[in-house]
Amino acid sequence: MANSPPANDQRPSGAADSEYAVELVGINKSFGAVHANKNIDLKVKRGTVHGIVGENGAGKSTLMSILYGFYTADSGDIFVNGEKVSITDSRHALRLGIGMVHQHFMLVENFTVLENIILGAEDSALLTPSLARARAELATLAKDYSLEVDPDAVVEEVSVGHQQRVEILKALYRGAEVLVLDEPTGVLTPAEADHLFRILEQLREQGKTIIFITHKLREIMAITDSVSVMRQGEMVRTLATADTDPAELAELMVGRRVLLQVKKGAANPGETRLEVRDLVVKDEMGVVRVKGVNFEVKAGEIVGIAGVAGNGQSELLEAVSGMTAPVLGDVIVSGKRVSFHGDDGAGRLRKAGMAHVPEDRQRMGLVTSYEEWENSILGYESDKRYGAGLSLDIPAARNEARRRIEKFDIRPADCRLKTAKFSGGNQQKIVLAREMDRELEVLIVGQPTRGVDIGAIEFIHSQIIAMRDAGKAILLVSVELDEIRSLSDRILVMFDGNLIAEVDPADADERTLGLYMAGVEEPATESDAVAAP
Amino acid sequence: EPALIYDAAGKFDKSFNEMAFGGAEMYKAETGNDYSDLEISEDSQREQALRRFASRGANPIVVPGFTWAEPVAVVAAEFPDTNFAIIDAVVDAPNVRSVLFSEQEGTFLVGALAAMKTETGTVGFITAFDFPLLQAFGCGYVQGVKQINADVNVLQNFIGTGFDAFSDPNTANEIGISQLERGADVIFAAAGGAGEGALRAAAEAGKFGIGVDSNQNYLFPGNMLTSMVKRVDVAVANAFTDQLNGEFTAGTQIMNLESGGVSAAMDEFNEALITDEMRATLEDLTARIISGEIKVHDYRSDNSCPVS
Amino acid sequence: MSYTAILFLLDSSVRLAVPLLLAGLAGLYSERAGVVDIGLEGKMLGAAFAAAAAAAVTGSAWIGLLAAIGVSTAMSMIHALASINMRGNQIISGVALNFLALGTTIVLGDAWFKRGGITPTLSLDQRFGPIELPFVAEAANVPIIGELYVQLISGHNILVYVAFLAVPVTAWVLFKTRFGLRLRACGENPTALDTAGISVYFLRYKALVVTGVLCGLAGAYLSIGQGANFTDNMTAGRGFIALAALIFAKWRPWGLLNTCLLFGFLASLQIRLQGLELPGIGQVPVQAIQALPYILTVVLLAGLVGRAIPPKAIGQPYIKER
Amino acid sequence: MSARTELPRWVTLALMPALNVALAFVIGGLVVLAIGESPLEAIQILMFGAFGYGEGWGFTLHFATNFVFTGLAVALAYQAGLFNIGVEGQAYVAGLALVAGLAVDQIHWSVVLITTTLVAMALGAIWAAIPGYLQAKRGSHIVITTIMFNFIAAAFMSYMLTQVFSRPGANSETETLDAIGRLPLLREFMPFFGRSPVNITIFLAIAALIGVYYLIWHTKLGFKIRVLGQNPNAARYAGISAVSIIIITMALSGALAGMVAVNEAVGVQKRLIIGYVGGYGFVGIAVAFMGRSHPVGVLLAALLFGALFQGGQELNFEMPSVSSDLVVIIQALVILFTGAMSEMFRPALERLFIRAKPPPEKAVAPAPPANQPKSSGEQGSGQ
Ligand SMILES: Nc1ncnc2c1ncn2[C@@H]1O[C@H](COP(=O)(O)OP(=O)(O)OP(=O)(O)O)[C@@H](O)[C@H]1O
Ligand SMILES: Nc1ncnc2c1ncn2[C@@H]1O[C@H](COP(=O)(O)OP(=O)(O)OP(=O)(O)O)[C@@H](O)[C@H]1O
Ligand SMILES: [Mg+2]
Ligand SMILES: [Mg+2]
Repeated sequence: MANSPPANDQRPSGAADSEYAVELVGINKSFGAVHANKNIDLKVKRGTVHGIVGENGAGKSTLMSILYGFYTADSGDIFVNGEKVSITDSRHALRLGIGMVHQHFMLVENFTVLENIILGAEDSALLTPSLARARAELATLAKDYSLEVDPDAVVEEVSVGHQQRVEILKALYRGAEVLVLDEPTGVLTPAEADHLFRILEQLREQGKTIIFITHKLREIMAITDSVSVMRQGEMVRTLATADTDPAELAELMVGRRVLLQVKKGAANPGETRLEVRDLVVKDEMGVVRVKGVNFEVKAGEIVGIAGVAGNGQSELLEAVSGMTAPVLGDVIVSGKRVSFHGDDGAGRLRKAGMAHVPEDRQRMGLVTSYEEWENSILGYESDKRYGAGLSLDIPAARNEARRRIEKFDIRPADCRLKTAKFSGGNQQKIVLAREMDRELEVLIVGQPTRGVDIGAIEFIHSQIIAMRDAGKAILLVSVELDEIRSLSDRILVMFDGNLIAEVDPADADERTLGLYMAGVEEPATESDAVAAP
Repeated sequence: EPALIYDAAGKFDKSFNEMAFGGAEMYKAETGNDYSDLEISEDSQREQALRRFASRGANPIVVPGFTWAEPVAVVAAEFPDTNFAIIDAVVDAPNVRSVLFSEQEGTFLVGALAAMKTETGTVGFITAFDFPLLQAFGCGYVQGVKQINADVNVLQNFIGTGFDAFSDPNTANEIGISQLERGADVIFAAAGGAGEGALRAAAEAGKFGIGVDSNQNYLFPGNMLTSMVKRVDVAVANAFTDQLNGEFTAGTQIMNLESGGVSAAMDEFNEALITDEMRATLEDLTARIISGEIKVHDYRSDNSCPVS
Repeated sequence: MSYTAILFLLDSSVRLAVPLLLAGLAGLYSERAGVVDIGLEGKMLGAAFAAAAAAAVTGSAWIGLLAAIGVSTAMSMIHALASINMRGNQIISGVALNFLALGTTIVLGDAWFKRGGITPTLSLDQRFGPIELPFVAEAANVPIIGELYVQLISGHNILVYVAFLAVPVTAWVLFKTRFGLRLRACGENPTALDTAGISVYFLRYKALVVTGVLCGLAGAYLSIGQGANFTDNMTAGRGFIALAALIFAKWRPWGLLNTCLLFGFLASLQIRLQGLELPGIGQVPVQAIQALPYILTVVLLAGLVGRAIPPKAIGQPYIKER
Repeated sequence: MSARTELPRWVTLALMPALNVALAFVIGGLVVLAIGESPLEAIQILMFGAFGYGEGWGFTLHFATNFVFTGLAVALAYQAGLFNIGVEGQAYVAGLALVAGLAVDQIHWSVVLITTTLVAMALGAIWAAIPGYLQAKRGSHIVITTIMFNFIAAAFMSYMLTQVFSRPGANSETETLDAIGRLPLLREFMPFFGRSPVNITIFLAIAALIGVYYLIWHTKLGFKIRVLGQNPNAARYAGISAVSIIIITMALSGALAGMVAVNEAVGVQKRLIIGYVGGYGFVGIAVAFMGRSHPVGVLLAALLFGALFQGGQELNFEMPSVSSDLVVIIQALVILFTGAMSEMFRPALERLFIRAKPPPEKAVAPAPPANQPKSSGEQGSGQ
């Protein structure tokens, strides 16, 4: 805690021209036994970009939700433009000019972009005039801030970056002067993130105030003017960005020195463990998303698949891991062709020695209403070591869960706790522990560090490399170029359902990769991609 | 004090439970004596209910409905000094009176009336669901129709597939309309409370309906040809008064045309609709049935009907 | 089958479809807002009783209709209280309402009319009688179209026209108005609605009021439109069939119209097929014909209609952390 | 400021339901008062009728046995995320087991018991597995299909009872089981139960409760069923076949529903009659959800409904002005208050418990936050 909260009456009241757009004083918030915000103070200057960093569960989102009126603080004061306000609900916050782009998007997925934009901000009881005005306004905003969206696209059918632009537009459409962005880049590709930063620059130039939450220190350094660090519900320090560096921020966040660079030796590839032949995959809507893909992964190497989200990586992962049956093609694990008959292909692949860390842990990798130990056997529940015959050997499962909690430093160390109560980073560790801590040949990892704080990232990366060094074949899919480049031994670039290039990480600078990912440059070497049948 | 326990369909089913209630009320009005009654809600409560009344000294205990047969047999054996009466089933015990109705004879008569009344040559029959007792109504009706004119076509429809069909007047109404559209101009609705829906359809189309169980002629005066009356009330009242007068007898009682147990209702509401000729034919048929010259087939005897 | 017979068949389909349609639309508002409604049956039953009782006492069908709407809406508000404010289980709440209506209608009916819950039969002027549309006399002479107009289009009671009108109105409300936009958002992602500054609770209440009103119309149709009195349990499962129709129609108003007409058609076809003799087989058991609409529904569902994806937030109480 | 506390376990599991039942009786009492009878007397009769003497207990347990079967059937399916609204029809079709019982009628009651149990479970399983199959393979919504199967069952059984198995001269019912073949009633060895119909099927109900509990929480199949119910995506990820789990779960659910036939048709009615299920399947929905789809909850809810059915009948008998329909109203109120409005008293109780137990946390911050002590009931109230 930097300074003691000033008494309210000391504040110059009615100072509408205060240099601070937003001031939070002495904010406290508890969820049951969790004290998510402890006496937080935060001042944000108008017309600046203010960053907030902190570990998973530090209380960043909670603080912002209080500012946005989504939660009510247990105690503390909020000043907007120097005036004390009590924000009772989001409608109120919007009226005060505060807009927020949530960590989990608040979009109605089967609505069009336009419908999402006007939801709650309709002009009249009939939609047609509102839609027309929104369409016009959107065109203007698009021009002013280069925020292009297709107003008639259905949200669930557009890319995440696109969805995020919709969220920003939603806030601007409502006249937001202060824009809170909660981990906006967690799901973006570098190109999309750059685009976002340009937008934020423009917004700042127009005099808007931006509060920007992220786990990526590079981004903090790149666009913020000042930065606050939170840890375990407390505000640790607020600094001018120019006066600090990533190492210092990381240390403030985690409370110890953090390795920001992945350390790994040369790969030592052995025999082929995973072979994918002519794979063609359709999505739920029947659209061909993977158009005949060939590749292989050898023991002791990490093959990274890079690509802009939505180019078929997710579908590729789902097919290779057995979750969806491909239309055509084979997946061969350790020389054995896998059958995709039935809807339990993932189970057969597990038996064949494949482990899979899914892209979306909450939606697929975990049953969040389960206790930790139950998730620790998910997918392996039929294993003999959790009981012979039909019954489940609960003590055995719990013991193993406890052992993994220790080995992977999962916190809190309680295998009987509901998984939903773990922070995002620890949830990811639960999945990793389950998938990695066993006999396996092939490991498939999707977005291993999405939304995870730097302390946990360090740990996860070192685990993946340790697996490789233990001779496992690893397939890594990530939209984080840094991650792909630092972990992979070979990089495959995916574009529009095809693998269009294979790149050596040594000579894969961000620009080259970016061009490949945009499908711009034809691969220099001959790729083994085949056209769709 | 006598007691009456209704069947699962409940006291006010616009059908025989309600008739039984009417009989008890008749007894009350005539003798000034009170009675107890009870509705059961679960099948497994039957024995309990009978035993309750019996151990409280109720006598006789009357139960309308064949579903009582088994419980009555059990409880009657336990209480040899209590008299029981069951309607629509036979229980062979020294303290049980079994009352059976020859519904087919009554419906034969209303069928004959329908055949005499029809101008289109098509008449209708609507009942709740495929069920022997209800089929017996229908079978007697068809026999009566064919007795008058073998060329008259009889449309037969069922409302539903279980007892809940008795409380679906809307579907009955729709069925009634469909029969009218298919040319029927007289409709016999033997479906308890639901039947009224069909009778209304006939009345609103200016055609004729035939009621059931109690005399329903008053419902749509001028459009109710007659009603097939089944005197459950008389059976109940008889059991009560017989006991009062010390004349209660066990064994099987048949309530038929001869004993006045079933009949085609004639009253001021349908007076104008029945010509003298029809009346004469009806009297003739009644006499021939009573004499045994006409044998009306009972569907229940072999679960089938010789005509359709 | 003659043209007239076909018209009769369709006419009957329409009458049988109407209570399903009104109840289905009622369910649509509730479920689109994210609140499961298996209490349609009970609300309809309560409304049917209220309509018949009030019309019997006052002699006015309109007062009957108001009473029906009042009772059904009150029941809907109990559902709202349980499933919105108290975060209760929406299914139990619906089951409870069904039982409540079953018992209450009979107890009150018996107390008031002494006929075990059955209400007095209403004369034609005490209920909603058939309405003759303009030009019926002229149209009667026009072949085909005229006959269609006279037989099929004209001559229904007002609630039939209201029901059919309610379909485009619902479609319009759902897709063209602010209320509809919020309603749909509420059933898909109530948190999004909440962050947009709209009260999810209040909106769900509004939706359930509409549900109550429409169920009131459905009940009134049964007892003072198509029917002429109240009989215990007279809804006979129509609320459940309406629910099935709603799901079959994937929660869409026009789809619901088609589904209800299909159900109505199958029901009236069934009536006309009873006693059918097939060459070689003889008379088809009547139960087979009676089961036909349900079997066909199952077959159609399995064969033609794809997966029904319900509103995402359906059945879950919205819990706003504070 | 209203931070949510976690109430002690005994409060959520015992006090709150008790308060809700009490409230239901208060409102029900008002209804009784409205018809001019004494609510206290009514409650007394109801309680005495249900629990006051052996025969009352016997009836209560007999009804509860049916509700255990139907409640478990709904609950088990719900664990897999399936809403089986068709228990009524499944139990109805399973009634045909009586016909199989008639075939072995002359051997020994134990043969009848085993035969009818197996056949009833098989028939119920088939009647439920078809909707399960259609949902799993064709995407037909289980709610519609099971509703339709209730209607189809009614028609099918009407045909079977009227045209196929009907005893000649009788009204759509089968032959009656012979005395040798009848299942023993508990009263035959425990005279305590008076003349009540509770029979040895109750032991099967107890076995079913334990079996379902074990299945769901202690077997691999149960684990998979729950994963599917909680998160179908996770099931697909885990390689759990939704198709087979849905079909198996529905079949098991239907088999439980079918057990009503053994208790009610074979055990008590001893013959099969039209519409013999009489709504037990629909009450089972309330039982399952009030019991939060947990066998212990199902047991308690089944006992509650058993008591209401029996006590209600007693009330109807002792207080003629309280009709059986009024008893239905009281049941509805109990369902409403203990089921749908079960959380009604939570906010008040939370306030009460916050005041009763001030936070023992050290006061560090100047403004002490509403920080709650971690109470014993960490798991909350189950799912
Ligand atoms: N609605 C809630 N109910 C209970 N606990 C909550 C709730 N929301 C947040 N918490 C808890 O409050 C703490 C702070 O959570 P918050 O979401 O603010 O963290 P964060 O800093 O945004 O983390 P991340 O980087 O993972 O997004 C965590 O321990 C979290 O588990
Ligand atoms: N649930 C709600 N929470 C907060 N404000 C609301 C809510 N519903 C409506 N409002 C606001 O209240 C005002 C009037 O609301 P009203 O209920 O009359 O209309 P509406 O529901 O928004 O739309 P419609 O007229 O189409 O029903 C509008 O400004 C509207 O934005
Ligand atoms: Mg966060
Ligand atoms: Mg409005």
